Amino acid sequence: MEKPFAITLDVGSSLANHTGSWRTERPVYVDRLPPCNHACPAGENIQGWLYYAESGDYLRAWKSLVENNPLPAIMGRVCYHPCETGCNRAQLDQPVNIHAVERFLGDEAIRRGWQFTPGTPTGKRVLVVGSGPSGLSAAYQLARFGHQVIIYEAGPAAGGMMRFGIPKYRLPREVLDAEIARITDMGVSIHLNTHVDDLARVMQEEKFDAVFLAVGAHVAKRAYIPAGDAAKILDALAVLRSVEAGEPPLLGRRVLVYGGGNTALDVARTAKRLGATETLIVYRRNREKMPAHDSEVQEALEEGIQFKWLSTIKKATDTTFTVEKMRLDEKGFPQPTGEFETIEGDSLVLALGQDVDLSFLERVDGLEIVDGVVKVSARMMTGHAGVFAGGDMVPAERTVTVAVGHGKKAARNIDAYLRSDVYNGPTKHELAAFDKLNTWYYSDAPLTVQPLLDAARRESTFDEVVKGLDENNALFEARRCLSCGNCFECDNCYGVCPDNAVLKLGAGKRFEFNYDYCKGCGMCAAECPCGAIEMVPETI
Amino acid sequence: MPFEQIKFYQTGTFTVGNRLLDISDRAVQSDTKRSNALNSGHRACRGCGEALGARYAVDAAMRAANKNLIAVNATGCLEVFSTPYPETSWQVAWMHSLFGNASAVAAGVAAAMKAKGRKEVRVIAQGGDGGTADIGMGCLSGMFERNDDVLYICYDNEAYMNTGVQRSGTTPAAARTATTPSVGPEPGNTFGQGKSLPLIAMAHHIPYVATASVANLHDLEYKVEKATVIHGARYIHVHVPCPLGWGSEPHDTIKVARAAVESGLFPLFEAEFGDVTAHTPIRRPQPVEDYLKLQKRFAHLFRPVRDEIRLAAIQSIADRNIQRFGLLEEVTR
Amino acid sequence: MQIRIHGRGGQGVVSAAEMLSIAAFLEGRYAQAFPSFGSERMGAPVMAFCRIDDHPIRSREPVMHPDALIIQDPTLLHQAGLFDGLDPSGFVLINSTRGLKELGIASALEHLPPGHACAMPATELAMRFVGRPLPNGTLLGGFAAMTGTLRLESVVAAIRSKFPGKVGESNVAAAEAAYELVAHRGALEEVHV
Amino acid sequence: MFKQIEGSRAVAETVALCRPQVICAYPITPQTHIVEALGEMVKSGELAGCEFVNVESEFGALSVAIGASAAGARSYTATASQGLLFMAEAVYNASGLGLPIVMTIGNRAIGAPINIWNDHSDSMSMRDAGWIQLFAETNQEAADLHIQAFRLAEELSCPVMVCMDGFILTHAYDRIDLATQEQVDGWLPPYEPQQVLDPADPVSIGAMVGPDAFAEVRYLAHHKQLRALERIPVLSREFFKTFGRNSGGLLRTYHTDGAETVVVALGSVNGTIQEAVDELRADGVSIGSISICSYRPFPLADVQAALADAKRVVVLEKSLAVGLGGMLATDVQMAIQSRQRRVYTVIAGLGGRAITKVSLMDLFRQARRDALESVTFLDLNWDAITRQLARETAVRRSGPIAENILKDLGELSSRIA
Repeated sequence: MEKPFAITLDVGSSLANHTGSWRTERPVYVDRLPPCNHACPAGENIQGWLYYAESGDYLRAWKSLVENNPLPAIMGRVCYHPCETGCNRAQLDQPVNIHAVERFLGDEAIRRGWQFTPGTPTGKRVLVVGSGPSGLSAAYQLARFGHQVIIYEAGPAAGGMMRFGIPKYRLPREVLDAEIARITDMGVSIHLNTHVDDLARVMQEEKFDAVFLAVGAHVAKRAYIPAGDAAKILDALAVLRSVEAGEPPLLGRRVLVYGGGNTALDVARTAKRLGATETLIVYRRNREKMPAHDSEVQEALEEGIQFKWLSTIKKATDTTFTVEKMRLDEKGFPQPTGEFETIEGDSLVLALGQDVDLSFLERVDGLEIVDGVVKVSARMMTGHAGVFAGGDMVPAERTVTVAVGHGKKAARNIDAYLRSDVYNGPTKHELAAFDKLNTWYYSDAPLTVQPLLDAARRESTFDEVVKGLDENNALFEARRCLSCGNCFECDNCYGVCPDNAVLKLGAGKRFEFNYDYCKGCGMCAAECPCGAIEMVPETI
Repeated sequence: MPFEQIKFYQTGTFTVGNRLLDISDRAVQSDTKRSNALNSGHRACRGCGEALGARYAVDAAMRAANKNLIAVNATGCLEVFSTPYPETSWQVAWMHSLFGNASAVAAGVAAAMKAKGRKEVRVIAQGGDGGTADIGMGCLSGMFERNDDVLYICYDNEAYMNTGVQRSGTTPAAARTATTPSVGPEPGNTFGQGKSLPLIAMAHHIPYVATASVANLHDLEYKVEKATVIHGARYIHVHVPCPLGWGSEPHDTIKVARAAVESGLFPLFEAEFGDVTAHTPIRRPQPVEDYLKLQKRFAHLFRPVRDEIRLAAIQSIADRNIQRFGLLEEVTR
Repeated sequence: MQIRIHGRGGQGVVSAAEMLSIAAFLEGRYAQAFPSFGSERMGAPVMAFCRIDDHPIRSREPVMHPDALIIQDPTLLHQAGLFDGLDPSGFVLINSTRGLKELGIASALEHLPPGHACAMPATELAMRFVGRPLPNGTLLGGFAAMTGTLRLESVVAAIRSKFPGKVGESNVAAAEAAYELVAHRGALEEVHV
Repeated sequence: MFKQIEGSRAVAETVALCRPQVICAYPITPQTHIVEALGEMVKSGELAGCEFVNVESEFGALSVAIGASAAGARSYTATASQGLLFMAEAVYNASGLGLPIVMTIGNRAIGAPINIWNDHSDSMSMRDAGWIQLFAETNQEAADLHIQAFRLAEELSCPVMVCMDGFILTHAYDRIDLATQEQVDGWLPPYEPQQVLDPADPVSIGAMVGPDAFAEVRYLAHHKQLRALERIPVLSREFFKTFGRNSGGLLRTYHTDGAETVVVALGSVNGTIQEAVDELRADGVSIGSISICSYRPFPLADVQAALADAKRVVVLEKSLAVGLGGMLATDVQMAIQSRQRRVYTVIAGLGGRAITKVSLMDLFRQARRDALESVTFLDLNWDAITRQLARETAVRRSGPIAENILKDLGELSSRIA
């Protein structure tokens, strides 16, 4: 029967009314740079691998992670995770426990024996000097490009500072060995106890197309302390190295450590484990000014390490040390006060930082040294074409993570250099700051604290202090990620549009706006939890 | 929570959808197969809360009724912007009769379905606060009292918006409307006790009464789906901000609705046979000022001078709701 | 034949008219019964009408010129217009325990043919048979006896159709008793129980 | 099958035979007996497959019927007087949406002063609402018209009001020939809606229509009633074939051929008019009458034809167009505007005032002498009016009119007319 005129209408007819013409602003999907990625010295795409980890796809998460860093199990342990300092979630409850998830993925990879695959051979030969984090990172990246990589390592074992600077209880050696092995399994060859005394000659004789220098900084800085002959004064690196070599030095019951860096803490905690009953760290400034990472200070305190702030050591005898009190001036520099006191101690370990041994570079022309470190360009290349450098031997913060970042960056530039090309990284997106987020949609989920080894066992053994996460809480941690600045397909825009003007393209394909009907109310942008939609004015 | 709380699934927990959830557990609105009962091309204002509420509610009802749904609409914005000849935005069997009789018309539809033995068909009636709380009150009360098999959904934007923002029975205290201008010694709406439709509905001891808000989709969908399959008279009162009438930013519609819920001014609860059986806890408590400041209709409470007395009075209304419905108490089930 | 019944609300005046029409219908005649549509307050003066004819009845006016009056309540006797339009050869049946002479309405009745006026204690009979002061059914029995326009069986059937069951039967009994009384009344045209 | 029953009961039983699926009830005198009876039949199961909804108001009653009808159910309700006014908004809506609802009106006056008795003011107030309005002359016709109403309504998708005089018909016991279920089932097909709310085939009913199409929608409503003018006589004839009774149709004439004076009226008063006509004709007066059954649509052509021989027309109306006179008279004027004929409007029977044969005959005699005012009020108590008017000119606050007049007249209820 014919429907009544006008009062009865067929469904769907309103599609003829294109309300998009009302619009003065249009929503557009954007990608913003998450603060974790922004803060990572190794340039990891943290949010990227967390995305896979959230769904329990650890292999893909790991593969994504090692794009930028071949040492997740190590990094998850020794990195001081600036990513977590930058994490927006910190402003909501606590930052995502990124390093713990990274460590979980690294350990998972070792457990399951996941491997790297080298690139198709290019026929180019690259020399890497030093098998520390930056050397290994560079070697790995270069191997992925298909270049043949040879590492010359002066020491008896690969790993550099990771092995000789960082104690076992922070980085178990089986973990270190496993991740180095995975790199050598790619075809990277490491020549141990191979000291490069004349780089120019080696390059010429062994026909390397490029070199990456990553010898690190191993020469302990010294301070002049008038001391009697019997006074026992050692340097931190020597102590740690001999412990690693299995010949721990005799430090006595009362050990003083002089310095405020991470090495000072490492050596102090090592001394404790070697049987010292009293370990005292003497530092010329206060705790706030201490360069060592807070978590380490915290753990040290738990282990009974004592601190003497605002103090410098002036004089040493065999059992006593004279200390002068300091005060900080308005600029925060320590100034002598003239007040002295005497502390009893059996030995003093100096942890005042390290210098780079640059002797082997003397005959490399064009290479420039400034303040005891090698000057490099933005592309990590030294003044000598084809010679690149990174890690502790170039001007930068000296951490494993920075080193890994250098290695990656250098490798990409070396690869470009070998193709007589120039490497240009992707342009960075605008930072996804906290104010770009709509955090109501994130449920409350406080961070999971990693279990710690109980203090008693810490004093006697070198067992790993910080334990890992099991799968459940690793998954939980991964899911605490806010996905700042990048669509994670939560369907909010799709759901909150009063005009059904958002098209859902299907899993992984994100969304599109249907500008025929979008009135530009901006609700999608306002309600996007992660700030991945921007309203831009229409040109009228 | 009154609705089956999704266990911790990262950012998706309170968002519309969640890639980590099984499709069947996802929100109706996240489903590409949702009905879009109120489709594109309607003439609602930018950021219309009622359009959003209707989309949410009717799509949820459509899923619960397995698409066997008939919707009756009272006169008002929703009806006018959705069905101006020659175009309709509805993709559901839909009918509009008059301003005050949606509940009665729906009761008639339900009676017809019963007489024809069409048990599978579910009937909803929808209207604004004017058509529900004021002119439609008689028919609504009759429908409740007879326990007709109808789900009535009121989209409350707290004034007669279609006619140009005049005061309705649900206009909140102190709010400015065209008929309660912000002038004189008592600017805005008179400071009365207001008219709580949900409580009036509960007084009929009908099987189900609930409040919902466009600010909490999961809660709203849960309630509508639950109500759709219950037999007898049911009532759901949905809070829907109106950018035009409230003087809020179109993009803030959900933000405003959320502030109403989180401040306690619009409590989310369920009642069965006259007794409150559940409430949706406040997640991120906010003072009422956060809500009021987003809306020009309350501007006179802040300018030229802060009206401390009224602000305190409004806060006390919220506090009373919080205490009355235990809105800060987590739900353990 | 046109009948007008006077009584008070609650005395079954309207039912009486309806039963008359049913009785006539049962005798194959055309009949029409309707009330005076007064608001149905207890105790208020009420009228009901009945027309009986051998042809279809078209008129819808109230009965202006009754051929018979049934007065269910003697307290109405002196009300203005009670006897208006009564046919000179019409009938008057009054519910009263007193004799016609004692009712003081001789002037209204003197023109009527002999035997066309009768007073009977319908309420008393009703009390006896029905147990309630509802004289209508009883009066119909008397009416049938007095006028002969309807057969007692028809009236009885009408009462039964209007009031099925016990109430009907008791009314039937009362009507039959009334019929007997009126049929065998003395020359005084009064009925004493 | 013949029965001696009350008009309301006859209507109720006939409506039941039409197998309604939804019945809405709200009490108002004098329609109440109809829905009471139907309610009983639904409860007892005698009327199966039907929902009986006790609503909270007349507005609700028709609204429920609107929903039910739109959902494809045969729907029925009944009301009167104030009730019809209270549902007025829905009355227009039902016709605007083209929903074939059938509604009985137990015609009754409209207050104030409140008055429960019969006249036509209620139906007249809704004459332009787009409903078909059929007036019953007898209870037999009242019953029969409902069967025709359902069929007409559903054929045209247009609601129908069956108007029967309150009390005079609704409360009168008459000899009624009731149809049988077989007859009705054979004559009235099941409801086949023009539009229906069906989830399987969704449509939007009740769109907002602007200036661009509203006039067309209204014209189509008018056109629908013009089609009804053709269908009503046809259905009446078909009805006769099946049921053997003459009921309905547009109008019925009584001795109009060659009659100089012709009386036109609606509803039950026609019976008394015919009685008067007979007596006058016996006295040699040339008079006849027309009973109009279909007031909306108004049968202009048929009225004109029926009045072809008339020299004068007396339109007897049970309603008053205050400030004008008669509504029916205006329509009759329109029917015969081409010819110069006197049309007298007589307002009678307002608020239950009895219309007696005596008054009518006197009235018609005056008409024959053309001694009538163009608007005449039958049996008006001029003394009471003059006294009240005098009071009003004397005192500003002369008190409520109705009470004053009652004082003048004394207690009325025991009076006959």
